[in-house]
Amino acid sequence: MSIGLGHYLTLAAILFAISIAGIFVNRKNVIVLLMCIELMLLSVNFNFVAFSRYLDDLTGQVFVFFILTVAAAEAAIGLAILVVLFRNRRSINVQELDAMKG
Amino acid sequence: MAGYWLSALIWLPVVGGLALLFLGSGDRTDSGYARLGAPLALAISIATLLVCVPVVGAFDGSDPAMQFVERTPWIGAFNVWYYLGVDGLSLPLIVLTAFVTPLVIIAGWSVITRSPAQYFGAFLILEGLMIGVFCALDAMLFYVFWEAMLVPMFIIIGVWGGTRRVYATIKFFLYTFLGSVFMLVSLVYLYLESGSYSLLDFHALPITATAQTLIFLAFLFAFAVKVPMWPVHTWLPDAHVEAPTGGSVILAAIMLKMGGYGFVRLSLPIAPDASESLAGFMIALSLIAVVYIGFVALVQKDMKKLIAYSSIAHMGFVTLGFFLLWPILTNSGSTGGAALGIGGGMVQMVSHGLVSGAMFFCVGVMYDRMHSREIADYGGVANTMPHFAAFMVLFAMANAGLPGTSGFVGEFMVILSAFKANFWYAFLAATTLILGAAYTLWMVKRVIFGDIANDQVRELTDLNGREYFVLTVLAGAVLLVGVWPDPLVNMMAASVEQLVNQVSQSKL
Amino acid sequence: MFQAILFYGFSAVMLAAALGVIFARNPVHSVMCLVLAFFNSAALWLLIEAEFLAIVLVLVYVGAVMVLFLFVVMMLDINVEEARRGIHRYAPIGLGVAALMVFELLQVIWYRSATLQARAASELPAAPVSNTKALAGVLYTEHVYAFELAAVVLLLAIVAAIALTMRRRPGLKVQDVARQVAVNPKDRVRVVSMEAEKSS
Amino acid sequence: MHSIHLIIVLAPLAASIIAGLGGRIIGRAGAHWVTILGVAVSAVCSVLVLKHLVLDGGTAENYTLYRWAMLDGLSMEVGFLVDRLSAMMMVVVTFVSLMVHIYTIGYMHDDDGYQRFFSYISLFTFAMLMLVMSNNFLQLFFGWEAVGLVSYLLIGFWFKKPSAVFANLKAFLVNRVGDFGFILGIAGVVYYANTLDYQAAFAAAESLSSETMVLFGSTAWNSMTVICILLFIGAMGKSAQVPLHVWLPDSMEGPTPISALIHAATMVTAGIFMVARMSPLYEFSDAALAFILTVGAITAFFMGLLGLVQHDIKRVVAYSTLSQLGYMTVALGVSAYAAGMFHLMTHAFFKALLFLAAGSVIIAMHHEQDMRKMGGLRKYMPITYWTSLIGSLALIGFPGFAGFFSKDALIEAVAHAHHDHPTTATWLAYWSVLLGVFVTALYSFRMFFLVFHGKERMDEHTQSHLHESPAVVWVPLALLAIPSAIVGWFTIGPVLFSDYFDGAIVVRPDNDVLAALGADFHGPAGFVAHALKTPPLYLALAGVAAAWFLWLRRPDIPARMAERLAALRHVLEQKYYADALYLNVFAAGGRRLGRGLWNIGDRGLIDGLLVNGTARAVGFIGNRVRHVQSGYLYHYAFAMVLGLTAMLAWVVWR
Amino acid sequence: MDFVIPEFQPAYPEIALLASICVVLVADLFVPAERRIVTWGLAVLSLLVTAGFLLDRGFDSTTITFSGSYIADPLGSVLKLFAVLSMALVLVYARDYLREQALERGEFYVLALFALLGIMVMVSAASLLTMYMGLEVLSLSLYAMVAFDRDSSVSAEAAMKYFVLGAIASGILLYGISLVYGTLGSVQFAELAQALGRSDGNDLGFWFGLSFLVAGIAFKFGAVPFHMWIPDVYHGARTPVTLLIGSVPKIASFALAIRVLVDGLGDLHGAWQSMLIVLAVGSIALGNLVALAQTNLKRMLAYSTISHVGFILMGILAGTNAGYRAALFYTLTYVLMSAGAFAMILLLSRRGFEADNIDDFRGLNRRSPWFAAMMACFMFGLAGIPPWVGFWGKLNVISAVLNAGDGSLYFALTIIMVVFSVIGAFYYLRVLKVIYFDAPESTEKIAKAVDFRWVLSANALAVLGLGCFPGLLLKLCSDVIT
Repeated sequence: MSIGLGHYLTLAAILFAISIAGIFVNRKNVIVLLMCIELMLLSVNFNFVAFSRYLDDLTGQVFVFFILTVAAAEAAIGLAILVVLFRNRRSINVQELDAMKG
Repeated sequence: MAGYWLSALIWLPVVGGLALLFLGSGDRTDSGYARLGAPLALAISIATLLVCVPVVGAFDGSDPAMQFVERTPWIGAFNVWYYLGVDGLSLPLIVLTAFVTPLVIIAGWSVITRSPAQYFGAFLILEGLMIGVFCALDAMLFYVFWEAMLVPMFIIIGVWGGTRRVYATIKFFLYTFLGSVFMLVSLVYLYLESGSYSLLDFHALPITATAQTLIFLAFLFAFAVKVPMWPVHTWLPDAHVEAPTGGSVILAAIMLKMGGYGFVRLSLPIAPDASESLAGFMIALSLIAVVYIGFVALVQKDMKKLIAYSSIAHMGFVTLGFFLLWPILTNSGSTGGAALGIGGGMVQMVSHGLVSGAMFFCVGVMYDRMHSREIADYGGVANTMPHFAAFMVLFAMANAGLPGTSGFVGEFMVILSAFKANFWYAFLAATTLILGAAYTLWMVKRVIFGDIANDQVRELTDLNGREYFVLTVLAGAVLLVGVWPDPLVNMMAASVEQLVNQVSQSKL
Repeated sequence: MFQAILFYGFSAVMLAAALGVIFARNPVHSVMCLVLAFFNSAALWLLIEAEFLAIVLVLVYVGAVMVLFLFVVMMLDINVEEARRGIHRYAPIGLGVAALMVFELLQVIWYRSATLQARAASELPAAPVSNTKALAGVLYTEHVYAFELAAVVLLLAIVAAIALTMRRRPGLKVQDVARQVAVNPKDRVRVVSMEAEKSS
Repeated sequence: MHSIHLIIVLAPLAASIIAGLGGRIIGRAGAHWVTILGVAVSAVCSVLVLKHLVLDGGTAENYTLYRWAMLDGLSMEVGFLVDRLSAMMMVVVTFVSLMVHIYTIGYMHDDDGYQRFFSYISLFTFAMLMLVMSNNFLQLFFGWEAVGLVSYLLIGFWFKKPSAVFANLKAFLVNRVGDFGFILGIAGVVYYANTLDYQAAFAAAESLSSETMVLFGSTAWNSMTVICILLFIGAMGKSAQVPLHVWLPDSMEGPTPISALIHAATMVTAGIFMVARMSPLYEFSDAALAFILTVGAITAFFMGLLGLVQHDIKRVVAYSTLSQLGYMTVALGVSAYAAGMFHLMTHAFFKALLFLAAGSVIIAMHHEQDMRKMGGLRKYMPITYWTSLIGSLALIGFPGFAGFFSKDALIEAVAHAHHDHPTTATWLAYWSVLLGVFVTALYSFRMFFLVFHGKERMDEHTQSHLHESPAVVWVPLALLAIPSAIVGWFTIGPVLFSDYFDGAIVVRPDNDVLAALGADFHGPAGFVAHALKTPPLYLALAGVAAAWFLWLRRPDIPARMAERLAALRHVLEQKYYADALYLNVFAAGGRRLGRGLWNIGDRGLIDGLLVNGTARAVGFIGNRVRHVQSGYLYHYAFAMVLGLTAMLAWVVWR
Repeated sequence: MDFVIPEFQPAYPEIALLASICVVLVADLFVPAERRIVTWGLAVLSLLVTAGFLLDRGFDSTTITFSGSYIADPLGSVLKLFAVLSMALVLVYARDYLREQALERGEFYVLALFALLGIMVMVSAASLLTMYMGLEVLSLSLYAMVAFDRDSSVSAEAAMKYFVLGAIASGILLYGISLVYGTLGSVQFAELAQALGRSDGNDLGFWFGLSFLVAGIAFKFGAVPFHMWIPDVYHGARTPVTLLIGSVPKIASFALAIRVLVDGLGDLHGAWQSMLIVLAVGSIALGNLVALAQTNLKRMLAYSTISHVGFILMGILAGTNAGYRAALFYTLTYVLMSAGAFAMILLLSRRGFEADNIDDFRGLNRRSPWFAAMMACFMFGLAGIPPWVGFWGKLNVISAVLNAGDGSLYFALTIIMVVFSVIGAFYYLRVLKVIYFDAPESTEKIAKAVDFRWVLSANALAVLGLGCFPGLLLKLCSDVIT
């Protein structure tokens, strides 16, 4: 039994699903949401790397490279927003983020 | 006759009205320029009326074709043209519009104290847009005018209206808007089929039976709301009741006519086969309007509401007349008498424009003094306002369709035509003789006659010069059309007869 | 075979770590789990011969981003018990949707897409000798535009993060060396001549 | 002649406009002068026209004045048909109108609405002339409705009186019910003949009589019958035939001059005139004639009975008018159109006279109209007394007086018709008109005796002011008394038994009862002599005698009879419950229906459920849906993921 | 390596903009707080420069450069020009407000320019990679701008929501890109189209990738059910930011949809059309229905955005040139109207007072008939009443959808569109009701800078003028969509 593209894709799919589940299972802590997003990007990266290798085309890996860059920037901004939020509310509880609704 | 006469008729009031808006939203009592609203508006509207004169003079009533045609490309991407023209079906309504607007302005002269410049500006814009509807030969142009007109009316009712004005004006707007969007879909469909938005091209376009039915129903919804036909009439009483006098007058006198005009300009010639198959349905609705609404009008306690309901009943005659063609064909095998129905409907529209406008104006005269529209608050007005009472009785009689007044002409023609279609159509239509008299005169009895009912009535003062003028002019028109409708009928006869020919040809 | 064992081993750990991220009670544990997941995925990438990215993942991600996370978690000092209560109530829905999604994805990956199946059936092509060199070859040529954009993104992130978080507190006392240096003694000391006290 | 016709019509109109619009400027005297002048001009011209036609052998004129409208091949015009029929009507109308104008000067002397009143009655004259001179259905209808309008205005002349404004509304509406049928009849004519012109329509009558139309189910109706009955419904409204009679008694709320002019002499006879005018059509429908006959018979007899229980002097005359209109209708029903027209003419004179006399009494009594408070007025008002006597004698058909000739001829015609073609309708008509003679005499002289003879039952104050009315009042009485007395002598022959109406009235030979009577006619004197051999004269005398006995000699008997026959009296006092029926069933029912339709249909179903219901539903949905936006991040994410999953699911299981 | 130096000239606008951003960024450091107008001026100048380069390039040629990752075509030029123009509007509108609310920091302008850069990159993207990078540049600047008021708790909340959902959406988008890349072997639109043409279009792999992509695009647009961020973000962000988010990025969304769905995956039209139908119908229905229930103007406009997005999607899903043209026209005019509507809120706002409740517009007509009329222009425009330009947008879309095919499906879609337009008209009317029918609560005169007033007036008159003479813009739209 050899490991092929399908296995990597499956792995990425499961990871993607876990990250998605994490987003709405978690109702208390915004920071975990950010981590779930990182997980999601990781799963995407898995896809790209696997495809890139099996297509024998470097674009996928380049893409991953940029995704990593963007993810870093995103994390920075996300955390900055988180800090602003915390400063204003003294809380990062997701359930308390309901000043606006309807 | 070449030239830009129709453009002048449309744009003179529109541009003038827009200019009036620049006088600001000040009150009549303020020192600002807003006071100038009324005189300027009157000047513009009279100028518009004057423009009508050469148009009517040069109009050739024996020629059913479009006259004074103007055609310039407007939106190339859609093949939309700025395409205007009049024939016998539209010219009377244009003249009516130009005729009524100055009266409305005079009527509001000193009554409108809040933001008069805007009020009169809105009326002028409305006038231009309404004339535009009657002139437009391009479907998109037609639709633009049709819809744009809602805006000033919305504002007029909403700003200068009565206590429930917001409900009424939004109901008015949405009701009519809902009606017309379906028409829009139909127009687009026709464009896609014919590659042009010209109404005349639409007339010539062959369409399948199913498509015709759908188109007809879409048009029906738009026009039925505007006319209004039972059962989509309920916006009208509310709108009338809440609108300021001028608004009610314009609404009744002209805006309702657009629905009727829509039927003859669009529904019938574009979808004749659908009209044929649905004629029975249309006639049924019209007769319901005449009878059902007649009874409803009988029990109204609010004068404006009563007149509004009577408008619906009268407009029932219009739609009845328009759809008699097919039962007549079935009954007698020829179209003889159909033109009488359509022509009668057209005349009825003009007449109703004058009569209901005058009735609303009468109510306005009383409302300005008493600030009540309730019949119960009046009684014995004839004692303190004898001249007014005379006018009121005259218009009430016209409303009841008395021969010699304009109210009779159309009803008579339609009843004659209806008899050719079916005895019972005529029978039900003729009940308006009784019902119309009953509700109108009963109101007159309770309002005008009797002894002075209360101190407020005792304090009433008779007509002032301005009111006198307006009522006299209207009375003159009502009597003129009643005694000698020939010029009016002559103006439209050729077009009506051509319409009958056109519509009796199947498009399948 | 060995590859398979490694694959399954790393995968299992990675997925477990991923679940840990979601379900851990303490955010610090979550971050740690995430780091673990990243390490394992780096290993998996190595397995598929994408060395450069594997290294970058560890260096950049674990080294920088995760530390940032950890820093924020520590800084905000969240009440752990409070923060994680009630999570299990929603787990079934979340996992249900996740399972549905996985099922749908697997349908495609394994059964329903001819293209993917063809790809999966093919052998893993031989990797270039130096993955890093190959990447470098395209990164600065073919993808120079994206590369510049990446720079823009980073600049933007800096600007944004500073704009959001840097603030001068009104009460804060800051040394201004230049002004300290430029102080003129005359401005600071005022010599007041006073009448000497007279003794009576 | 055309300009004379135009003058006849326009003179009263112009006068009316001047008096109406310029009333304040020309003042009270100005108003009555201008209108009287207008009507006088009109009357003189009418006489000239009549003379031209009858004596100078002029021919009937039929021409179009102007085109009203033209559409779809149907020319709608305004024009005049002046033949002997219309000329006779013109003379009657303008003459009575002139009398009433003069009379009004006195009667309305103290009224605020003096100018208005003159304007109205002149306008009425105009409208009535338009009606009778019309040569087409359109103009006929115009006149028809216009006289209705003026009648409405005049009944409600004293608009402060609630009863007056009630009565005028009632009159207008009941007339409208008639007009409803009338306009349908006109539409029927247009349908079959495609013309509005009399001559063209009459020309088509023959072919039309074979057409049928289906109204209910599958029964085919003769079109002519339908049209004729429809037209006659119009006449029933205008001429107050049962069951559309209810407005006429109430119309007495108006000032007395107009009761004389409109509600006795002219307008109410328009229906009779119309049927006579349409005789070329009616002759083709026996069913319609039978219908007319029945209606007329019922009206003639039963309305007369009501006159017996009235106490209001004007109402007695009004019921008498109803009854006499029934007589005329009966004449029409037996195709004795000329007899109907003849009675119309004589009736116009003597009934106008009676009304004006009643008005004179009313003036004297200070607007007290209850006969129970009168009595013995003979000595105070000799002229009124004698003219009233003439009028009453004419009414009951005392030999020699105008009414005698017309009524007797009429009864003879009915008898003849019954004899020739006996049917239930003719039987009913015959006995109605015969017994009606007795009833007529009874109520007429009941009134006469109660007013002018017997005890003086008025109060002191009134009594002390009793005196004869001024000249403007009694002169018209006298002038009307003359034709009431004598006009029959020299008109019966030409009008009934010669070819006076040739061409204007058409009678099929086998219907022509008058022709049969004419065979036995040997001058007016012979007619009087013949009357001595027939029952009507004795019935009339019996009626007078009974009236004398019951109300002068033994006034206690009527009172006792009233107690004995309480049920009958009640029915009569309630006017056969017709008013109650109309008020409670039609008027109230209509309102109830209207309220029901409005509340349930308009406000409930359409507005409540459909319009506002839709709006409310949309608003409700909007408010519900907005709560999906819970504010919670995980819900938002969940929605996105659900959307994504759904799309994927669609792709997989497509 | 057979690498050739790419042609930079087509990308001059972007390059110029980036250079100016750097200038502004640095210059801002030396501008004292009270002279922040200098930064503003520089930002506007940058826009002018960018616009200059755009105009210089013209609208009639297509070039692909940077190894297939950048495309300069007429459509792109038009979109970019409009983006620059509307960004200029945003800057003009925002300035006074920021100053009044003590929010005027140079970063605002820098971030706005960054957002514009992102939009321009997206518009010119010829590959999914470029598209993604542009998207992130745009999104990241927007996240930061939403949180720009650091002392506002709602802003922070909105930013957090926006950020998390946006990140999820880009994750989803990326997953889709990866699947497309994996199945079709490229990320460049041209190559994708070629690869699709060669292969069997029914492969579930493409379809899956497509689903993820559509989800990502839908999020960017704010189509149901990916719309949840819109109301909260519009509501929570400070009004200038809402103004920005509510207007210019729609151009980017449109570009995203056209480039990806049409240029790249046009052959999968059948697949994405079905998805878009659901999204579009859902958006139109939900947007209009929920907007009815709003009392906050920003929130109401947010829901109205959702419904307008439905219309744009309707145009796209027609799958014909007429449809794309309609969507383009709709987008451009929507941006214009939406910017104006938000600017009206700014107009009425004062220090410490945010006029974002519908009731804050009470009696505006009495205070300033001119600006009441301007607001009426925007409202009628958005409601789609002729002769305002919104009508032509709707007409275009309806026409395109009706012409897209013969099926009763398209007919049903048109009916849905028109019926919900009517429902939608209600809430616009409600605003007008407040403006015209109600009495004013304050009679305070409207004090805003002259340029603000002139630009706002011009904006409103453009809405009216374009409605009266839509021919030119329509022609432009049909010229650039081929």
